[in-house]
Amino acid sequence: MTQKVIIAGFGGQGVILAGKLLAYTGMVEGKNVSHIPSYGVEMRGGTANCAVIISDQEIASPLVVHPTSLIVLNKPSLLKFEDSVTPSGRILVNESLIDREVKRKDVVVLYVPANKIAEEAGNGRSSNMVMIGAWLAVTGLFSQKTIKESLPRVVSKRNLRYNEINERAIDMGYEYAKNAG
Amino acid sequence: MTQKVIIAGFGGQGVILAGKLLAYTGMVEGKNVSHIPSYGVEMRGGTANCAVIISDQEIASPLVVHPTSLIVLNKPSLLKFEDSVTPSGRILVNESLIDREVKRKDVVVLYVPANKIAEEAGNGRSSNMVMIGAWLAVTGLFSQKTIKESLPRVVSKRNLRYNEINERAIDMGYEYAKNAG
Amino acid sequence: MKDPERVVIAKECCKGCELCIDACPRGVLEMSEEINSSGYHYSVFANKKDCNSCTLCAVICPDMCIEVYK
Amino acid sequence: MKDPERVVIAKECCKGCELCIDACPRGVLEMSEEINSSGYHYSVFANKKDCNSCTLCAVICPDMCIEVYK
Amino acid sequence: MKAVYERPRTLRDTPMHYCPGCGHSIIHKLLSQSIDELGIRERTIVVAPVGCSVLIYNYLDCDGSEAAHGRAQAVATGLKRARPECVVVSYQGDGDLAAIGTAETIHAANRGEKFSVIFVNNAIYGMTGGQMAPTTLAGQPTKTTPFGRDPKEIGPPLRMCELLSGLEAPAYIERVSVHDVKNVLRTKKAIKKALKNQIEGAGYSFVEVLSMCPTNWGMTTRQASSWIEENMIPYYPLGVYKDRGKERNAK
Amino acid sequence: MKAVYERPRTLRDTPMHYCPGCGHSIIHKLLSQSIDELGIRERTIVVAPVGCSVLIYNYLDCDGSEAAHGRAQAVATGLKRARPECVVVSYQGDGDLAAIGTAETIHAANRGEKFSVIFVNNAIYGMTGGQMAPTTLAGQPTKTTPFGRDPKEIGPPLRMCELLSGLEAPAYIERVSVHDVKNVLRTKKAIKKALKNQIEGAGYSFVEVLSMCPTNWGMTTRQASSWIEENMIPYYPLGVYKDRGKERNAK
Amino acid sequence: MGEKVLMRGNEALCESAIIAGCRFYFGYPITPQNEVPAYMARRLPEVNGCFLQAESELSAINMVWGASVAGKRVMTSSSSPGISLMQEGISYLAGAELPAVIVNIMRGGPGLGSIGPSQSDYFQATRGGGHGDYRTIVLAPQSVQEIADIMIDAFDLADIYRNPVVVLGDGVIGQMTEPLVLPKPSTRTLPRNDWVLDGASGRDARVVMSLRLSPPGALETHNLHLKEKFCEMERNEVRYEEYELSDAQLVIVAFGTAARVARTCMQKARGLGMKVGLLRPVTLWPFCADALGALAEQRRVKAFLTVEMNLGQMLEDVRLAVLGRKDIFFYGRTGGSVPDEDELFGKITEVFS
Amino acid sequence: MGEKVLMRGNEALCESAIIAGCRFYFGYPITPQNEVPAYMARRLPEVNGCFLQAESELSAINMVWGASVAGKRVMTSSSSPGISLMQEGISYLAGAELPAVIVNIMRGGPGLGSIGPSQSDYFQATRGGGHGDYRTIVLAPQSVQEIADIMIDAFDLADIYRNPVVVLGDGVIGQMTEPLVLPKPSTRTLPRNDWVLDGASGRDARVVMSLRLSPPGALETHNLHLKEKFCEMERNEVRYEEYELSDAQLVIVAFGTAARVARTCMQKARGLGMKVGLLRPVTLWPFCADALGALAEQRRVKAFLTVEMNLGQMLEDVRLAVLGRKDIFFYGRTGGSVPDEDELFGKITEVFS
Ligand SMILES: Cc1ncc(C[n+]2csc(CCOP(=O)(O)OP(=O)(O)O)c2C)c(N)n1
Ligand SMILES: Cc1ncc(C[n+]2csc(CCOP(=O)(O)OP(=O)(O)O)c2C)c(N)n1
Ligand code: SF4
Ligand code: SF4
Ligand code: SF4
Ligand code: SF4
Ligand code: SF4
Ligand code: SF4
Ligand SMILES: [Mg+2]
Ligand SMILES: [Mg+2]
Repeated sequence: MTQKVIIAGFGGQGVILAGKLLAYTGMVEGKNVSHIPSYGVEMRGGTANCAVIISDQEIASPLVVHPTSLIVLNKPSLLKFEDSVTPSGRILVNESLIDREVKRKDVVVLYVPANKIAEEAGNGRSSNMVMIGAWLAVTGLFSQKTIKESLPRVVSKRNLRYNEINERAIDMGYEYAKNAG
Repeated sequence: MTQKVIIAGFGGQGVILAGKLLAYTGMVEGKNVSHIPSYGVEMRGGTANCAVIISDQEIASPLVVHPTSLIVLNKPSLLKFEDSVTPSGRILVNESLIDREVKRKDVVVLYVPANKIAEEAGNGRSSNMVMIGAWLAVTGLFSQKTIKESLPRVVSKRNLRYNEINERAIDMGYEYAKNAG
Repeated sequence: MKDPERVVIAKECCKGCELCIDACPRGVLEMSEEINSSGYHYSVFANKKDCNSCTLCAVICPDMCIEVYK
Repeated sequence: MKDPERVVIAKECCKGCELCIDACPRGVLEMSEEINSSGYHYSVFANKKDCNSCTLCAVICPDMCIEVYK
Repeated sequence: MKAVYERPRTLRDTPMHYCPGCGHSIIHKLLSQSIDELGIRERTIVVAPVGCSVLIYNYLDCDGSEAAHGRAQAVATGLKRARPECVVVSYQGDGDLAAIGTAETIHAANRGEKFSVIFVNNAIYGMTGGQMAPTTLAGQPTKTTPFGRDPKEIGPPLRMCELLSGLEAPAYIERVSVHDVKNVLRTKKAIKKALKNQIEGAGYSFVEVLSMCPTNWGMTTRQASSWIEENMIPYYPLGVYKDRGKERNAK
Repeated sequence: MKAVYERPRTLRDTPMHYCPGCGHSIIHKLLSQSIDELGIRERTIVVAPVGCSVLIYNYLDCDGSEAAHGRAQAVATGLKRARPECVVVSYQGDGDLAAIGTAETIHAANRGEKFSVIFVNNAIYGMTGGQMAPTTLAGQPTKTTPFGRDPKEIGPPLRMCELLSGLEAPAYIERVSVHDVKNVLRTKKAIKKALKNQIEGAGYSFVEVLSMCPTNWGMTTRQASSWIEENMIPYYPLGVYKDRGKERNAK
Repeated sequence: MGEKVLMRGNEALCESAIIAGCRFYFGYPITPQNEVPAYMARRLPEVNGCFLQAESELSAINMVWGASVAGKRVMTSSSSPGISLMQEGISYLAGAELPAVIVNIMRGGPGLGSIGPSQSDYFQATRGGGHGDYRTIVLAPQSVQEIADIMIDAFDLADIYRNPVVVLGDGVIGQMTEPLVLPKPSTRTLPRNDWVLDGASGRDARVVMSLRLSPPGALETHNLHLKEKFCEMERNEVRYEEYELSDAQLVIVAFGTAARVARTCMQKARGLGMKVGLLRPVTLWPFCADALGALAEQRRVKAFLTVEMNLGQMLEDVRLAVLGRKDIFFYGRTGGSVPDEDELFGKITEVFS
Repeated sequence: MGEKVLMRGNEALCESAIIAGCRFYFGYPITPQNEVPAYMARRLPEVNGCFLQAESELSAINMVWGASVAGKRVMTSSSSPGISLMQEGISYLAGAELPAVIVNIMRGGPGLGSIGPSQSDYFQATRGGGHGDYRTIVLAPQSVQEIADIMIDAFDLADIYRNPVVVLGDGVIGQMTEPLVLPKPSTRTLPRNDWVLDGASGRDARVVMSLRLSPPGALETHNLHLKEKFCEMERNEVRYEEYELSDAQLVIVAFGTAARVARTCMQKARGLGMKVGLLRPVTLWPFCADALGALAEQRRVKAFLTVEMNLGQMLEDVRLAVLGRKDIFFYGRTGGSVPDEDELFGKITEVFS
């Protein structure tokens, strides 16, 4: 098993954190993991993304050229990464902010109204967690439980107070995806 | 004909200038010339020296390892360079400041009371010119005339006023050497 | 022909900093409920009739989103 | 045993800067006619009887050539 | 109806990459307006710093030269001496001008180089993500002063206007702010004056602008604006520190 | 008879390479005496500059560290923070401290680093053969200002005491001179005080010493001494620019 | 073995430095290594160390001199342009034989370039970007675990040879998060610090300097002494890793992130029956020239392929090792771009066809 | 041919720069090149130029950027430690494609070292001591005449390739006085300066920079463009001189002052029947690898002897050119010492026996 995930969105959407959550959970589950944030050419106000690998094998290259899963939180990210997804891979689209359909026909697509769900969960900023929940549902890689246990280990102290909302967002994303699927 | 001259003394004794005078005169006379001041390890208060080559042939290495003539104005310089002189080369010693005899037996030595003669010429500081005059006398390489014509071309404007004294010092050094020889 | 607006705000250019809101001495401007395609709530020319085209909102707008007419 | 001098000047160490000459309030010191082995005229404890060991010559001597006794 | 507030000619119609409420954007606009009003766009050269405003030449429609971090005033010196007919503006952040570029700043000022400096003091390293700047306030937390800047350990914030006004050569030194409209208007005047000085050959002109960095201060724009008012201005008093033109006129 | 003036313990019995009448030699002696009198030879570390005094550690019998040109105060910062129990002295020329080392000087001073600086202002680059220093006087000819320093082109001489006393952190700033006996004695006091401050943990102490460079000024020692009196002191007034100890006591 | 933790390369190297006993850090912010000063600013005070943000990289490297001369373990870090500013200081440290660890998390150059990951300071690091005859040991980690382990080694090597040591990571290594087990402190016995400045109490005064003016030839003598040290490093400190070289016909040579991408491609190629191996230099200087030379001698080795995140810098060292005995191919990406698996695989196929 | 004058190397290079149209000089004093700023301070005002003593070498190289960006011919000079301080600036100039001439009159290193003559900045100059993928043309004169001639070339090359050019002389070249004929201004046609900043009047605004952030890959594209320029330089600008190579069995490779000492020894050896020749690189980068490679191919050539005033830096380039085909010997003096005729001659005899 080797999962290569790219999570991408605006600077403030918490994509790096979402990636770190996956990596941490993978580590706890005894997998090999790696996580690389984009920090390269992007400037303030541009897009941010990160590449996560979770694998049973040793990870040689930590760079992700062809993700098995792509999670996109805004439109520029979809445009940028759509073509790179491995055939029969997955694309999870935040349809709250992306008014465009995925063109690729050889991939599995799931549209999630992440911002809307996040607002319902209690904070519009937890759309990243909604997407993580949805991804869990479609891949079944980890349990909701382990990922929620990892959560407090990757968020900053200051943001621990949002823990409950984040957990709810994960659950609601999970449920949405299960029902949609 | 290849003359390799090292002129050495204290910092203030004008050895660099003396070397430049030789080089300039050599150039005017159609020779190939080179001049390298020591500027290396010496510090203030240390010794200064320069290496001059005057030759009919093209000058490959401008560095002088074995001078054909050594002109020393103070004692440390004699100690430093005595051994390097080429066999049957010449050593000209400023005996006003050097109370030591040349040990080498295979070289031609001339002792010149340069400071004393310089005082007589009108300025104790022209001992360098006295030595140049003496060197001219023993090598016969240039005429007193050409060297005196070169003089104003190598001294700084500020020091042009000493021209007459310098010329006199050259003449007196020349005479001294002629008579001594 | 309808009279053009005194204040024209480029919605897509607005970053929602709210400096214009504070700068307007007449409380004309308000923040939108919606977000623009960059994800920002944006400034809206709301209480139009109170505007006297004093330009202060435009003066402070960091992103040159506001043009004022008189 | 002759009384040692009040001022002892290390001739070979002197660089002939003449600062001590100017520093002495009693005109005790003078420059030599001769030069030392470094080629400098050097300071000489000349008018010895006028010296009161005030140390000022030594205080200014850059090269620590002067020792003063009292 | 006629437009009474429009984009200045010199400010390109391009979205800027700055964060919401960033002072740089306002200052770019004021600089552009000043250039327009003085009619010098065609002979202005902006020396761009390393810092958040490293892309200033994407926004200003006039010639621009990069400078290595801290070296903007060395570059401006070479440039102005080579092209005295041009109007040279060195635009720098507080890290750029007051940390790594300290020597270049002091010496350009002391030589009285005949260019204009716009010094954006946002009390932080914006571009690199919020480290301490020489101008970071006492107690202010940053990435490299996580417990707040401790003046006992690393000294108090550096006041550049005060420091430079000890020098003879500078013609004009003023500190302004862009945290509210009133001050934005004053800043505009100061920048314009700095350029005008240069056109008239008056010599080194230095405008320090207190500027918001909401992102790295961890504040909303509004909080940032109040923070300047309540914390920065008391330590960095606004006003003219030096004006040789005034002195000259007074005499 | 008993010796009333002898070589201080810390000053090695070695001939110094300095030119006749060079101020460095006098200052070395005063520093040695101060170290002796305070009994700190065994815990003093002198940071040697690049400049004519680059060999100071040949003359002072205490620990010594080289520093790259201009970086003495950065070295001293690292050293003092690593060895707070030692007495660290940064000994620097005017080229070293006020040109290439400007940033290091301003920032060490502003941080209030707890070491002592001896700043030898001889208005010239001695070691490299007489080029303009930041402190070269207006009109003074040097190798790189052959027609005399022109303040209109390259600014007036930089006054470091004045500049630094604008900063909050420094504990003590004084300017003295070694051009005659009276002033040599005052210089001794100032140097000793700078060291004493450090022992007491008072913070950054800075002593500027006006010093002769007869060789590169093209003067006899006597002329050099008068030149300090008549030309340097009027521009570089002697005296205490800052003394936090005094302030503290006064309060 | 200790507990696995998840850390970013830039933070792991800090924690490891602290384990190695480093208590002094002087540095200046620059992307992509800003996590280093941030981490040190938080952690060093907790261990009674001293973090100081210098006014510039120039000051930082000279503060490093100051703490080093005091006998303390000290480090700095920066990225390419900042490291260029330290070249004078590094040359001074080498000249004065002062230990120090300098971390360069490389970005794209020349000039301001970009902040993308890069390996284009290879020449600067391995040839001495500063003036004069000197070398620095250069360690090139490929993972978060390795950058942590390497820091322990780096401080030891600096002390053993009294020479600056450069840890050369590309931006990916610094920014990447991976699980690691934090290393244990070293147990090596180190040479006595009989040169440290702490006041001439009960001993003769000491001087630490790089200037050698007298007697004449003093600097040459010193340089020859340094040279001997460098030769010793060449004899003792070459480190590299081999992957599937026993039957390789094509030998890839790559370090850092490039080596990891190369390994993925190697595996893929092996899957298709191409006999590809990888030699990964861990020390870039001293370089594993002997190992490469021995491979070049083997009949079965047909060619070498150097992979770098630059325009071909290590390539020169590979050429010097192979000395014309076999073909050498090159695949490089530059300016902040990373090697592309597909492209590199294409290159391998090409070589085999 | 003009009149012969007697000048010091440091002064001849200045006068020649002025003949080449250089009107801007920014620099900072350092031995052994202090005659350069002193000369420029006197002469530039006479030709309406601008001499400015910078507050440091760092400022100097960035002032050079300022005048260069303005389209003026500009130079700086320094010696080894000062050149190390300029590495960031040189990398920036190369990245932004700005012409400039940088003179390095080398002294002994590392660190403060000594002020004796040296060639130990060879690596720094030829490999790019700064960060990133870039090169500078490096010209190495051997005499006062040649340093004067080379300055004319240097300014042209800088303009043609829009790249910094380094003139690398050792302390002897700078300090030596020899007769020379001052060169004539160049008559080459140079590319149009369509990038110069002089105000956006009647044209679009221009920007000169080394930063390339967007689009993604912009820096890589730029670096590949630079690489093409560097390849062009390698094709067109290799300069070297041959001495008695037609029948040589031993080929000495040496530049600058070392080459002159080598020539004396070569003559002496020839006098005794040893077939010695000399190849003297004038450009150190691009390096005359082809010429050396061709010699290595010749059966009669038995060996090479590299002579340098360092511990063996050009030696690497010789090895890269010879690629193991022939033995390579080395004779070097370092730390401010010059090659000794007797020693070198001994070495030659040794090789022949
Ligand atoms: C030599 C060098 N060191 C460090 C950096 C990284 N760097 C870029 S901008 C910057 C400071 C930014 O702060 P400031 O000058 O205050 O500008 P701001 O972003 O706050 O406007 C730093 C440290 C660099 N580019 N070059
Ligand atoms: C980086 C660098 N630049 C330049 C020099 C050359 N240099 C040595 S000392 C010195 C200045 C000397 O002047 P100052 O600091 O005033 O000391 P002084 O000799 O007058 O006492 C210079 C420029 C150097 N050693 N290193
Ligand atoms: S123009 Fe004046 S009144 Fe109108 S919205 Fe703007 S600030 Fe308010
Ligand atoms: S000031 Fe400008 S950017 Fe800010 S909210 Fe108002 S319109 Fe939007
Ligand atoms: S001790 Fe005083 S009185 Fe005696 S010589 Fe010296 S200065 Fe003059
Ligand atoms: S002060 Fe000292 S060096 Fe100067 S003349 Fe007097 S004794 Fe000699
Ligand atoms: S980080 Fe700060 S200075 Fe930079 S763009 Fe954002 S608000 Fe402005
Ligand atoms: S050159 Fe000047 S500073 Fe240097 S030793 Fe001589 S007098 Fe002193
Ligand atoms: Mg800032
Ligand atoms: Mg000085």
